[in-house]
Amino acid sequence: MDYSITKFLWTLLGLFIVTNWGMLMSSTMRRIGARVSGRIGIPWYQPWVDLVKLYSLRTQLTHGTMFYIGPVFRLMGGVGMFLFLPMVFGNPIWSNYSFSGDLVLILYFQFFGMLGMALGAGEGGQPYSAIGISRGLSQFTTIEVPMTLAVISIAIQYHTLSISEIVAAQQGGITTWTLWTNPLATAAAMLSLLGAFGHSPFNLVKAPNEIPIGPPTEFHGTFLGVLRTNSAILHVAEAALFMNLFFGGATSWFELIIKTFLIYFWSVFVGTVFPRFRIEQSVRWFLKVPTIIGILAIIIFL
Amino acid sequence: MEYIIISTGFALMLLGLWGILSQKNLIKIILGFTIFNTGINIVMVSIGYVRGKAAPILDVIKPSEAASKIVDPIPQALVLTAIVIGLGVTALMLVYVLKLHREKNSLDINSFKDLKW
Amino acid sequence: MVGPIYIIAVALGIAFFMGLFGKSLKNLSEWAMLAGLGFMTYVSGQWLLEFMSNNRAVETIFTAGFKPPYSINLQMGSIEAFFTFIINVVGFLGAMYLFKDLKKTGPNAMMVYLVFIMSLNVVVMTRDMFNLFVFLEVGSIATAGLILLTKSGEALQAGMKYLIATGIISGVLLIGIIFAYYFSGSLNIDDLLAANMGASKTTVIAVFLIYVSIILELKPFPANGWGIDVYTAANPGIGALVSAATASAGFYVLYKLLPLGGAEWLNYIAVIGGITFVGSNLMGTKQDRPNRLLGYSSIGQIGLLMMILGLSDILGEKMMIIAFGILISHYAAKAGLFWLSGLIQAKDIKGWAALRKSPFLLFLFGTFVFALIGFPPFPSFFGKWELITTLAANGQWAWMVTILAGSFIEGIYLFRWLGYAIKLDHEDLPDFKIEWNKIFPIWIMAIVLYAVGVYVTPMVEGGMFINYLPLMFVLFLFAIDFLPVYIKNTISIGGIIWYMFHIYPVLEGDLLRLIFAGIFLVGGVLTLMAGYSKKGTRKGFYPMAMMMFAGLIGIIEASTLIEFFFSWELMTAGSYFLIIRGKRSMPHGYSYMLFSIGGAYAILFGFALAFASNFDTSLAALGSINLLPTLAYTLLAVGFMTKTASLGLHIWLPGAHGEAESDVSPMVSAILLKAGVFGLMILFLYMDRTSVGATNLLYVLGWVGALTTLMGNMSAAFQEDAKRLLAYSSVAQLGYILFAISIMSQLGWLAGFTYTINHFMFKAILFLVVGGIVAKLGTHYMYEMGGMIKKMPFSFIAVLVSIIVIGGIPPLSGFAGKWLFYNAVIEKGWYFQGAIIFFAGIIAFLYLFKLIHSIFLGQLKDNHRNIKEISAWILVPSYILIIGIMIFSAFPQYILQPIGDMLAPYFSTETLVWEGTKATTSLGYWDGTTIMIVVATAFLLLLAWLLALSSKTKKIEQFNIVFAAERPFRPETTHVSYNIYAGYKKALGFLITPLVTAFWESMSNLVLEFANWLRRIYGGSMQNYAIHVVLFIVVFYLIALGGL
Amino acid sequence: MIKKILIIGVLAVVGLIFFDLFNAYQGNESLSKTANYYAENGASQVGAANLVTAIVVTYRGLDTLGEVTILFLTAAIISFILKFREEDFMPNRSVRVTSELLDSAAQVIVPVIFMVGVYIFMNGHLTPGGGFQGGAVIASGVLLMIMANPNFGVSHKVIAVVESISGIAFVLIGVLGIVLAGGFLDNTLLPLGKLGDLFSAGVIPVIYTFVGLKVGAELSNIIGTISHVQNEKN
Amino acid sequence: MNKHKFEDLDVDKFLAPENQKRSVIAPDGSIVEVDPLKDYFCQDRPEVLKPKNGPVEKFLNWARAESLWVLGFGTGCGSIEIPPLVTPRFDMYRYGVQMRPTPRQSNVFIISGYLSVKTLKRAIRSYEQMPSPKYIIALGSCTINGGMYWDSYNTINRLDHYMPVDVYIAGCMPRPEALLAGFGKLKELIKAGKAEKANEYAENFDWYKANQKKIIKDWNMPDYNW
Repeated sequence: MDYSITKFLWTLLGLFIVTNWGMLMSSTMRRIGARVSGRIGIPWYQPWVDLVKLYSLRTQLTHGTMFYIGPVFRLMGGVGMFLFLPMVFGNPIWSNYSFSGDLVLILYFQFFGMLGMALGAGEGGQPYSAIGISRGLSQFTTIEVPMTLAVISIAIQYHTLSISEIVAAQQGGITTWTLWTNPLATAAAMLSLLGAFGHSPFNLVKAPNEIPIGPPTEFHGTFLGVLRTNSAILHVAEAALFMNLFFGGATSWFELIIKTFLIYFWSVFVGTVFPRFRIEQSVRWFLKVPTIIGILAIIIFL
Repeated sequence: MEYIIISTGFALMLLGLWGILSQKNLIKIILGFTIFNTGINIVMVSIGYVRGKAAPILDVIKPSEAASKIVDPIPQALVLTAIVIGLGVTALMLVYVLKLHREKNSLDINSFKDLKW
Repeated sequence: MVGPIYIIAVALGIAFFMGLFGKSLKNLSEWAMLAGLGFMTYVSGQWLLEFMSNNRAVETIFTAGFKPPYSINLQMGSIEAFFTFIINVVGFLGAMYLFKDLKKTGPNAMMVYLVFIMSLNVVVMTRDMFNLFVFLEVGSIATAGLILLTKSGEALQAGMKYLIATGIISGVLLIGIIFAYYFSGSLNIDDLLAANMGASKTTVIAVFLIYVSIILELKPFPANGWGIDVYTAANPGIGALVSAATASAGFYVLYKLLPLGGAEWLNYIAVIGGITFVGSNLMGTKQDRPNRLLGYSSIGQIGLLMMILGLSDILGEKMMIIAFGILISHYAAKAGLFWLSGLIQAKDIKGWAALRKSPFLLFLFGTFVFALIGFPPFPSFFGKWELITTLAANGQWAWMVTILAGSFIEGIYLFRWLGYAIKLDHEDLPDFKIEWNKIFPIWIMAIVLYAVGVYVTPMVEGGMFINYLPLMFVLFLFAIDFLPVYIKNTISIGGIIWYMFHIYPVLEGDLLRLIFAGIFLVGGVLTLMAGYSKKGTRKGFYPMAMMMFAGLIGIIEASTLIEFFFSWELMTAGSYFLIIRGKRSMPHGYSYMLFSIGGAYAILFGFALAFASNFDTSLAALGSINLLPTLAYTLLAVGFMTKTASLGLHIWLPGAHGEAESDVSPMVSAILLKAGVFGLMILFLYMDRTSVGATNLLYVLGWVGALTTLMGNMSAAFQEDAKRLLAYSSVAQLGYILFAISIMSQLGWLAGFTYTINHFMFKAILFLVVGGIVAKLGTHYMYEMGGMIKKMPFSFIAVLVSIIVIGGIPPLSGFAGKWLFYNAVIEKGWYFQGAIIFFAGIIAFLYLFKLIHSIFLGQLKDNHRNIKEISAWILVPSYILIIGIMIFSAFPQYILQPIGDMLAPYFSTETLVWEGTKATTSLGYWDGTTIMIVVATAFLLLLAWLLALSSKTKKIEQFNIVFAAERPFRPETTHVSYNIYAGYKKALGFLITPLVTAFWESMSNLVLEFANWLRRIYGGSMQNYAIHVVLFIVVFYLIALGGL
Repeated sequence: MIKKILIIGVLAVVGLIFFDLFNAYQGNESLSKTANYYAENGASQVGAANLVTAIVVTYRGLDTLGEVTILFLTAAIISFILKFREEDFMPNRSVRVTSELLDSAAQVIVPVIFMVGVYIFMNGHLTPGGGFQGGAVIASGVLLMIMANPNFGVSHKVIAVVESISGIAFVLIGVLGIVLAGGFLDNTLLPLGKLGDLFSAGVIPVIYTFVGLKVGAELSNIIGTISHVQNEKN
Repeated sequence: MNKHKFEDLDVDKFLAPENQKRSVIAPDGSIVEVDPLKDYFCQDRPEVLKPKNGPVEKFLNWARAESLWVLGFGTGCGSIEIPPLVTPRFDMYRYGVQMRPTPRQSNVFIISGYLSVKTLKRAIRSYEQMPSPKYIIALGSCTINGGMYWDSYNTINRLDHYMPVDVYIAGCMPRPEALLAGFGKLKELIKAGKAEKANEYAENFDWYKANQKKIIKDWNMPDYNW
């Protein structure tokens, strides 16, 4: 239990790296997506420019306290997930504050951000936000089913819920990754990941032209900037979680960057190929294929 | 002898019951009761009969030999009471019928079905 | 000592004397009658006292100067003294009650009345068979006359029916008597009993005839149409006599003649009694006329008593106390109810809503109903307890089921009736006069019930431990019910706090009980504090609330089975009255009561099995059940689960909690439900969990818990009513707890405790605050609220904290439960149940968002623009609880570590290890304090960052939103709340098809339709009733003697 | 029709019960234990030549009291039942015309009937008969009077007094039995006398006299009350 | 610019029913008077938001120019020319231009062609809801002088009487290439710090408002839409 300043500063550095890598990753992905449709796409530095612009807008409107604090909650969700997640295996500096909780903590810390988003958007009184949140929550409940099954499966497999120990168990070559030792759990979780990243076909939550961008409709300027920062952190953190659970973790930042990129790419890849689901379709879908795979992942251990 | 009497009693009881259970006219039902009660009384009396003995009145019979000469007085005493009770019940029933008749102007037992369920 | 014979002499003397009064002295006759009845009461009472105080021999009264069997003799023993006394008391009170009716009809009616009571006395006392017959006839004829005190066509018809039926019955009895005489040579009952006529094939016919006619006099189902009509049509005062006095006398006659035929006849009597008890009560379920309903109930109770007599060889010496308890309850309650009915004179039980005009009469009505069902502290409670336990001790399962089923059916209509009286919306309540001569007897009967209840308590095994102290407090609150709220509230809170200090030393060292006592008592104080926000006197609230708390604390304190059950029932009664205080809560209170009674009977059955296993009355007996242990565990679990509202037994809860008053909802939801949890915990701790039955049961309960949670959370997500949403949330939370403790490991139980404590705190907050808002806004529907964050910021924070806890979001204490859950589930290997639980846990976010969004966020409505924050008296307890949550969240080890240590001995392995603030299991680790610090620090830094970046923000109004280049129209149409999860419903709504409700509805329809079909036998034709009587004889004959 | 068959079936089984009883009945060769006691001791203990009377009035005196009570009850009930709408029909009575023959015969026979009645209850302890029988005979005289003269009103007042006094006397005698002799309704209150005499058998003749009066009065009362409504206009 | 006198119109006559004053009954029985236009909308006027000084503002302006978020609101027939911009042939993303669905997140408003009076109202509302700094590109001749609709009873002729325009793109219709050129021009203006039309709008708010109200006869909204 290290509460020292140095630990704090190292963590801040880690956060900085993760944020920037998250932004770079997102612009890269968009460039890749543009290439697929024959375009050039945004410049690689576009996310930073957007962020500077958003933080520098002159008008800041607020609907109330929760509208203000909501984005902070949201950002806390991403930052918290980073804080409680060991990023680079074998290096206590980059394990952040993961000593205070295990996998369960990470799973439940996601809700912190969701709650903030929901409250902030709700305070805005914008009907589209509420609709978007209701969709998001609906979809999220079922996304978590295969994820939970996969987590249970891994916990049975490694008999631990500690992420560090799970990573440790996967050391020793590519064949010891959960991907190979427990392919069903990996499959269930990776399908669930599609929903978690919210790319097509599971992006009805933000359906830009039906309910203008969904929950963050009212958010602008600094608030939107905070949300964008968060999504950069969150994407990396989430990909890092999957990396730790299924893909042998990372022993260096480089490995982390490669692996998180590929994991993120998986969702972008699916997103470019498939059209959008309606909410009840996605709810049903998650309870069918991924859930059955997840159940099988447990049954093999019974 | 006593078998015939007791059978008569039972037969009357059955007859009375038949009247009670099947007749539609209230007066006839009361008659059924009277017959039923008569049957009971006959059965009771015949129960007390001892073959070849006399009535339990000690005018001719000496008290000392009474035990071997008389029939059983107890059923007779009981019948006396039973008759009176029967009388009381019959009288009450008749008055009831009187009132019932005044209520609906009918003696048909099936016209008094106001209370049910 | 005045000889019992003077009862006859004085009664007849006065009756005959009345003829002499003539017109001038006519007014004297009613006083003469009362004097006569008073004298009779005095004589029998004096004998009763004599027998109670001195252990003296039975007094025999000889007539005509000869000894039996040659002359008629009477007997006055303790039992006769008791029966004559109760007959004379109800006779005296009944005369008071009927004073005006009798006076109007004249001295003749009074003579009849006097002779009627006298005849019942003789019926009880006589030891001569024929004399019994004569005085039964006197009674019958007198009844036929008294029926006509009501001058109506219906009464005439009923009387005629009565005459016809009794005519046949008396004929049969007469034949039986004469043949009994023929076979035995004597008319003396003692001789007849000694003659052993049942033994011989030829003589048994006399026994049969006597039994069948005495049984028929007791109006067995279904040959009792004539009797019911009498109850229906006669003056309720007469109904009271027939029900209380005649039935008691008839019961005693049957008791007297019980040895006549020998043991094998007992079975027939028991079966007939059982059929009557169940059948008659079943008929009652479809009945609307109060008097007729009472008739059915009376006959049912007599059936129960008959059954007890029939089971006397099984019950042994316990029979006395059982029969006494049930008889006296029936006697007093039925007399009281009939008298009440006479006061109100409603043709329909809905008309009893008029009773509301007089709270005292309503109180009496409630007393009688609860006494009939067998709630404590009434004698029938002890009677039923002894009955069931003794039957269990003898393995009489079928009888136990019959008794409990019949009692349950009785509860169905009695509580419906009570509900109508208390809550029914009735257009024009009929007016009724309150006459003191009519009220006084009713009061006496109610006092009798309470007094006898307390009196018999120590006679029951284990009963002497029952603590009446809290009940005295309830009584005291009744006495001061007229005072304003704040005084009573202060007294109540003071009482609870005093009890805390009183009970702490008792429970010290027993952490399990201490935790629940804390929840009950601290919760009580906090929820009562909200009561300061109410105005007026709030009549009836405090006694009932205190009764509930008395019951709750009694459960904690209980060391014996009967104490536990006593308190359990007390709590049920108190909470019932609390729940039905809500405006529209009656139907839900009714179903709450039915489920509670059903559950209580299941518990009773289970306790009886526990007791019977090794005749141990202490709670520890649950640990060594060897009679049908699986059934016992199941029944107990089901019984407790009616309170925790698990799947299948939950349908009462949403309505009951949703419609209750704003400060009652937290009481019943946050506190009361924990009683069921406590019961389950006690059961699980004691029971032999290694047995196959228990293992299977736990497995099933695990699934039930998981599915309850899923169903509860999903139903909550689709609710539009704020309080119902919370109620469904309670169902789900209790499902978690059930699941957790079914795991039966240290981790599972820790999770269960965490959930218990958390649910107590957050549900109290939510129900207090949301209840306050609902009351303030005047609507239950969330879509009619909105934007309250600006008006009620403190409420918002309270709700926000609560939903963070419910959601299990770190860093608050809800996460502790989730973490323990994961560990426990994986350790146990209940993966799929666990997955369902976690799935359900995420569904919780749906309703949590809906709750906080719909009420506090979104659009403020026109009519709520001037709303102010809810009362501080609601916020203060809420914030105290929030402090509690914060402490629990930041320092979980101080609470969970001791609990873990306490649980360790019960479970083989200690799986949770604490190092300072960090908890470790074989699977994972968790450090609540660190998480709290990290999250708080990071959050504050981020907030500071945002504040630094956007220092100049402009506050805008609620319609300043982007709206596709338009503007919003009205707040109502802009607030998104109604059916917000439409898509989800489309996909998964089928999961909450109300199958359970449909099941219970079809069950109740089945019962009602069956009753409706069955009651067609009561077609109203007097001749058919006569046929029924004969048919009954015939069937009984064929079964008993015909070899059928 | 089905109902008739059902009734016949039911009665057939009732017949079966009776057949059982019939089978159980073997006739008597000797007196039962109790009857034997009465036969042996009745004369000496009670002093009544009519053993049935002895049983009815002394050994089973309480039954008789009950019996009297039943008649009393019936009379009381009938009078209050029929009284309660008296005003409805009293003014409209239409009187039936009686026959000359009946009227004349009644005047002759009624005193005789009354005398026979009195004789029967006075001698109840000696010959067949007794208070009930005598009372019934007296009532039949009253019935005759009513039939002969429809306007003959039975005086309720007189009847009530007779009824009450005789009833009270019965009870008082019973109570005196407790005070002075062995128990309620003890016969030996008065000397037993010589078997077969008119003034013998202790209080039996006294009781039977009161019973006779009472029964006569009560039955007359019933008849009289019913006759009130007899001619009621429909 | 000459300021037109604001004619006080009888506003209430045009108010939609839902915007008229009403009184409702509160749960406690008291009566609540609601004036929707006053109670539900912020009444404040726009303020002039001064740019920061020196290189900071220069850097920020560069960022703003490189990150142009266009409001997805096609006001007239010219909006048919916008969708091609996201196709591979034109690909506006490479210039940092992106579409946003909500005015709160947009900086650039393309008035694409003629503007009917009815749409003008919506256009003003959307423009006012955009956070400052914000820019207007007027597309096509109709926005300059009415174009072929110059004598229509229902279209406006000169857009800059009603909203401040940064860049005009002439033509009927201008091709997407012209639009890209317009974006280029706008970028230049922003980088040069000359695209401060939002402040100009705030400064001359009364004038703009009077113009707007003159042509929109049924003015039934607050003066400034936050």
